[in-house]
Amino acid sequence: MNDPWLMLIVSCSVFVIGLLGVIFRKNLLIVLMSIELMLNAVNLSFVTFSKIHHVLDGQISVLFVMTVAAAESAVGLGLVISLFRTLKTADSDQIQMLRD
Amino acid sequence: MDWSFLAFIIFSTIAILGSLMVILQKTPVSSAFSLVLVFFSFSGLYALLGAHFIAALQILVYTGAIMVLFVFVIMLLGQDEKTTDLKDSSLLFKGIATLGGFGFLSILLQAALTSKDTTGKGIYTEEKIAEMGGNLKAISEVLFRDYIFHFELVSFLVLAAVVATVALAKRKNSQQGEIS
Amino acid sequence: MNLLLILLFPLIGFIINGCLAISSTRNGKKISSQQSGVVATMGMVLSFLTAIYYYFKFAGFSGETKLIEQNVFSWIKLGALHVDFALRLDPLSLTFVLIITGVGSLIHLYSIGYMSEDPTPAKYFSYLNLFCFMMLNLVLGSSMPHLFLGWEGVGLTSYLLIGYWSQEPKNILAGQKAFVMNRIGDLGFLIAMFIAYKYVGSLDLSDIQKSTMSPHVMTVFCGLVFFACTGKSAQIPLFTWLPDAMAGPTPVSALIHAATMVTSGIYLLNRISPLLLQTPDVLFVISIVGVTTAFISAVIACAQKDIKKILAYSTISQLGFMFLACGVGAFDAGVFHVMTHAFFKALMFLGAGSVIHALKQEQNIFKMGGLSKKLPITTITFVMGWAAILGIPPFSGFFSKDEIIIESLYSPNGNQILFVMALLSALLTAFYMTRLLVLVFFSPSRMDTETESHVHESPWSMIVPLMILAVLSLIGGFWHHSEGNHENSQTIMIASVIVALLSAGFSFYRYRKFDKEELTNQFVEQGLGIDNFYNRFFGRGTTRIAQNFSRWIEEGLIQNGIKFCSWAVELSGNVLKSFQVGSVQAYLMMMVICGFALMVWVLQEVLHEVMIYGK
Amino acid sequence: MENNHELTALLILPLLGCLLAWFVPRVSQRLYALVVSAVQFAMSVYISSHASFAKGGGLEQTLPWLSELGMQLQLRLDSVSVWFILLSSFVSFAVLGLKGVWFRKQARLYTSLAFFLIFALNAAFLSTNLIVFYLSYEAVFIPMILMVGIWGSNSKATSVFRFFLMSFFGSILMLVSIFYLSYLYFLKTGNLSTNLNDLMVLASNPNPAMSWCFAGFLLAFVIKVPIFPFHGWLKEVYVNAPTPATIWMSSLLSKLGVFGFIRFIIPLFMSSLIEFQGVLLALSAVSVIYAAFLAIQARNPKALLAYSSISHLGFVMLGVFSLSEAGRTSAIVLSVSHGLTSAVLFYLYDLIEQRNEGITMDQYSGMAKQYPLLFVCLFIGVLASLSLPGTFNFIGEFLVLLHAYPVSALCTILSGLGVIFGAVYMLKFYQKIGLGSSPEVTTMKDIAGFDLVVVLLILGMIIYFGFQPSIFLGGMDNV
Repeated sequence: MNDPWLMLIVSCSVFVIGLLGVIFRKNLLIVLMSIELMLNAVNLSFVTFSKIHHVLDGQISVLFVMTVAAAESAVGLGLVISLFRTLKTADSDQIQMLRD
Repeated sequence: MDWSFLAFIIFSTIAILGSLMVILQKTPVSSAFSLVLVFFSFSGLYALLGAHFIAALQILVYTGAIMVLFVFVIMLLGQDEKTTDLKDSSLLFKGIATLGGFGFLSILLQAALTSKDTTGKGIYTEEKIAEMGGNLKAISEVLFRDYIFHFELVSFLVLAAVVATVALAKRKNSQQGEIS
Repeated sequence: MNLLLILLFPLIGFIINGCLAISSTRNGKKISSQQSGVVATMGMVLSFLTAIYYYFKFAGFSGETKLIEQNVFSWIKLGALHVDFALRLDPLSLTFVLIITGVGSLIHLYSIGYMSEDPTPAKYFSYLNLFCFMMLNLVLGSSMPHLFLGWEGVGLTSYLLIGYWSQEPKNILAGQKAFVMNRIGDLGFLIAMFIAYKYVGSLDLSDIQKSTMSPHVMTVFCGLVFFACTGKSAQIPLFTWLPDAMAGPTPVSALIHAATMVTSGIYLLNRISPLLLQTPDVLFVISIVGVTTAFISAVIACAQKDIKKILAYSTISQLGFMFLACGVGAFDAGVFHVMTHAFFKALMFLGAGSVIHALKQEQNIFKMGGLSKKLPITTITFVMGWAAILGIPPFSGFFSKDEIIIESLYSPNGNQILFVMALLSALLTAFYMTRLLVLVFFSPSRMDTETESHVHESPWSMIVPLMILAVLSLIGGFWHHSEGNHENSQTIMIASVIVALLSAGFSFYRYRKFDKEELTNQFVEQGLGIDNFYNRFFGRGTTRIAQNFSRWIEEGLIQNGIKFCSWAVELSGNVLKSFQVGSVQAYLMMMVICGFALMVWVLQEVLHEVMIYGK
Repeated sequence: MENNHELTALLILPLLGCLLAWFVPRVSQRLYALVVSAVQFAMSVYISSHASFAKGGGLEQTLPWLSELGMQLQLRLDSVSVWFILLSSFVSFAVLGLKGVWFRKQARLYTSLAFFLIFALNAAFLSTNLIVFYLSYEAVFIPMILMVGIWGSNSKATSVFRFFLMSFFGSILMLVSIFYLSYLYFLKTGNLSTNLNDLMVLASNPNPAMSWCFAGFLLAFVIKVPIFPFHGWLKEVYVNAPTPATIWMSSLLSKLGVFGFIRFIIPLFMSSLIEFQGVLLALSAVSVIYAAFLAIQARNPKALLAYSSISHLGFVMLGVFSLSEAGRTSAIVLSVSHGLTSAVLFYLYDLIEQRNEGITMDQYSGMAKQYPLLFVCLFIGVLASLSLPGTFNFIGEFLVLLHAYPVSALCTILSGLGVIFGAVYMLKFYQKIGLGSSPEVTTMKDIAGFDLVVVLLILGMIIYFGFQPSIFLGGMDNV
């Protein structure tokens, strides 16, 4: 793999796709998945830059991001479950308890 | 054509198509399986970049832990019917969002590709890593020497997440118990 | 001897009486009119004696200019402007000082008797003293602001004294009217001062007299000063306050609204006479205004029923004569008439006061009659005043009035129209004054019996001033030696006396047996509708403008504008709130778009720099 | 530059007074307030009388404060600010001393707010740093709004909201202008500064952007003064505010606007001022006439006084906008005299209101009989307000008009009409409550004691300075 810059194209594309997923989808589970996509895209760019610049800090960051992502999805899914229990839905538009 | 380039083409195509499928699939279950596909291909890409440890971790953490969690939640909530939420929002909204997304993408790419600063300033060249005994050894060297404090901090974060999840789940249970 | 003493005595009287007035109302102890009146009269008499001293001092000056100046303190000093609080005594101001202090003393004395039943005589006398102080400032001030101090001060005291019986809303309104109309004139005075400062650079009267302004500026300046004089001296167009001012106690009318304050316009015109003589346009206007006022108010006076109103219109008419004199350039004649008029008009007012006092505040001449037997001294003195105003020789009015009539024809600025109008006014004067005299003193009594039984001659303190003034109106004419060197002047004198006597005879014949109320023309009695017109046009006009301002601009525009502003703030809040729809997707969308825009902005700059200056 | 620490003392004393008020027992609050404000006044007089103001001299002091941002605590006591400082300390002393307008409820809060107000006013009048001026200018709002909010009458909420909205709108634009001036200074010299002395370099060769800064300052001050058509907030606030707050507002807060014009706008934006002089003069003249008309038709005597305040401030602004040294001095004279007069009038009117609780204002009549001394004082105040010669106000109004006349005859004559209308509405005010048929006797007493002394002191000053105004006209050196 000689040109790590191509990786950045992939990374950006996946990031934007994830972003669009968050915008389009209302199902909270899919929104969470899209967030995972975005996190992964960022991870990929971390690793790429780490390779480009000959430093390992990028890869370390990926480790931390993974940890955070795991924690985030655990808490997020927990929230989804508890929301689903109260509202019987996973649609983010239905969650308006704090509005006004 | 280099075999690695071929692999890159394959993995990246799978990654992009898979992520598109994640956001376009109607049922959460199929989204989840597309996501697995994306994770695998990402793992491949990490391997191509020489980050073998990350590649392994990707499989372990994402595919092994997070995805299982997702699928488990989907099963728990019974979210296997087709959702129509993609059609809920108006075409205009989607159009603007897509355009915005592409604009965002173009800016990101411009930012990423314009400054082609390829002069690696760090010391961890491929040779150096090989000399140190491979990617894993090099990472652990850096992680446990320079980032040990951060590492410890993250462990607290994980602990907090565990506590939070337990609290979320438990409170709901008790409330439900009270109500029923 | 200090010039300041003339001012100081009335001021001290004012302070003593003011303190007495306040302390008496606070602890309820009543001050009699003798106590406070003596203090006030003493102040005036001392001031008069000081003035007499200066009279003889001036008489001792021969050849040199008769002028005494005294700087009291530096008043306003800012940049180029330097106004001193300085007194300036010359023959003109001395004449006025003598009139003010002399007639003033007599009227103070008279007031002791007249106000004997008043509950707050100390207040009354303090106002009266304050008036004299201000009036003396007016005539002694050496600069325009100092003159203005007196000018406004007499307006104020006039306001206070007209509304002295403040229980009656009518009286207060009369006072207010006087003050406001005076202020309209004062605006002219103020602007005249601004012009003087702009073009002369000084507000000192002697500097202004000597100044050489361009003819145009001088015309404007003199016109404005004249406008100020019309306010104070009750000339057209600002004369309607004076009849209403009769609401005040009668001695006040005698002092302020006949002898002194209303003549301050003449004083001022005399002060700037060197300038006036260079502005024929203004002189022409003055003479026209003067003679028109004299004529119109004489007409109105013929239809009045209130004794004081008749005298008030007569005063306006006589003031018109004085303005006519000034307008034709005979300033000395004007001042001379001021003096004789002060004597006989004060006398008549005080006589009227004596009648009113005797009749328990009855002022309608058709409810009087036959008083000559009951009030002999008043009658005799009043007749002398009557003779003076008619211009019967050798009474004082003969000399002064006929001089004016002659000058109106023969002076360089005079002409036939002025002369004829003046003569007509004199004729009318003879008519209405005789009417007044006959109806009050000689015709059959029309009083109810109850009032009639109480009629008695006034106390000595009121009689003595009457007698002194009667003597003065008899001999006052000899103090001034008119040259009378016009060829036909004697013919005119004789003609005017004959005209006056004929008119008086007609009047006497008409009213001698009158026993009912005369049906006068309402329109004429109401002052030819001028007062009504002012009320409707200016009085109500102002109120209406004020109300419309309040309704349309203040409430409609400004308050609603503020309401609109606060509404707009609220609205913008609501509009922004509508963006907060609660949809996570929408927020994200906005975030993406804004992030996009931000990144475009940031990266463009950075990338541009990198591209140009970088590699 | 020498440092005169007495200027800091002028700020520290009221601040201490504000803090220590909370430790003084409630019963002795009034005594405390009186003593501290008297000390404050005495100190201002002492400091002013020991300084020489000839040729733009005065006391200056610079304390470092955030100097890296170009901010310093620069204080200056010169021939302009000294009158405002003296006025502020004197009026505050009078207000705190007057028993008739003392609040028994929450006295501690009142005292401490009052001293905070004095502190902020003094800081605003002394500061030559624009940011410090802005801060103190805004800080004045806090006690003012609290006072109106806590002790004000019925519809205080709306009026306070409007007052705040309009003033804040103006002053926030001023803040932006201050920042922009600082930026312009940065472009010119490479340093940041908000000191007036430094920023003066911008005035010499003005930049088009200066006009916008001018607009920001102008708006802030015309709202504060206020002149037509920015006076909309004033009436409601004056009417609904408690009397001490009204006195402070009419005699000092409005002067803050006048002061701002003289201290900041004239030196910084002379060229823009000359460009817009005609408009500004016309606005001043219109506000004289317009407010006089409003006063004529006003039913509520307090509203009448409020409108008369606007009218007189129109005269003041006429003097300021004549843009001559003499006109400015006249404007200061008129400001001081108006400050004293309006304080007396509002105070005396409040006393009358207190004596007539339960009677509506329409029924006020003939009270001069019952309270002779009070009405003598009121009448002198009324005379001063209609600027009768012999009162201090006459000096101010006369000089203002005299110096405005060469600049614009038309505006001067228009404002001169205000003199006539002034007579109409002030007499109407006095006659309505003082003269006419008297109502039944009430038990309240005439004005007496310390209040009488204070009122007579102010009236005495009004008359004394009416004949001896030289101290104001030529600076302290003429004494």
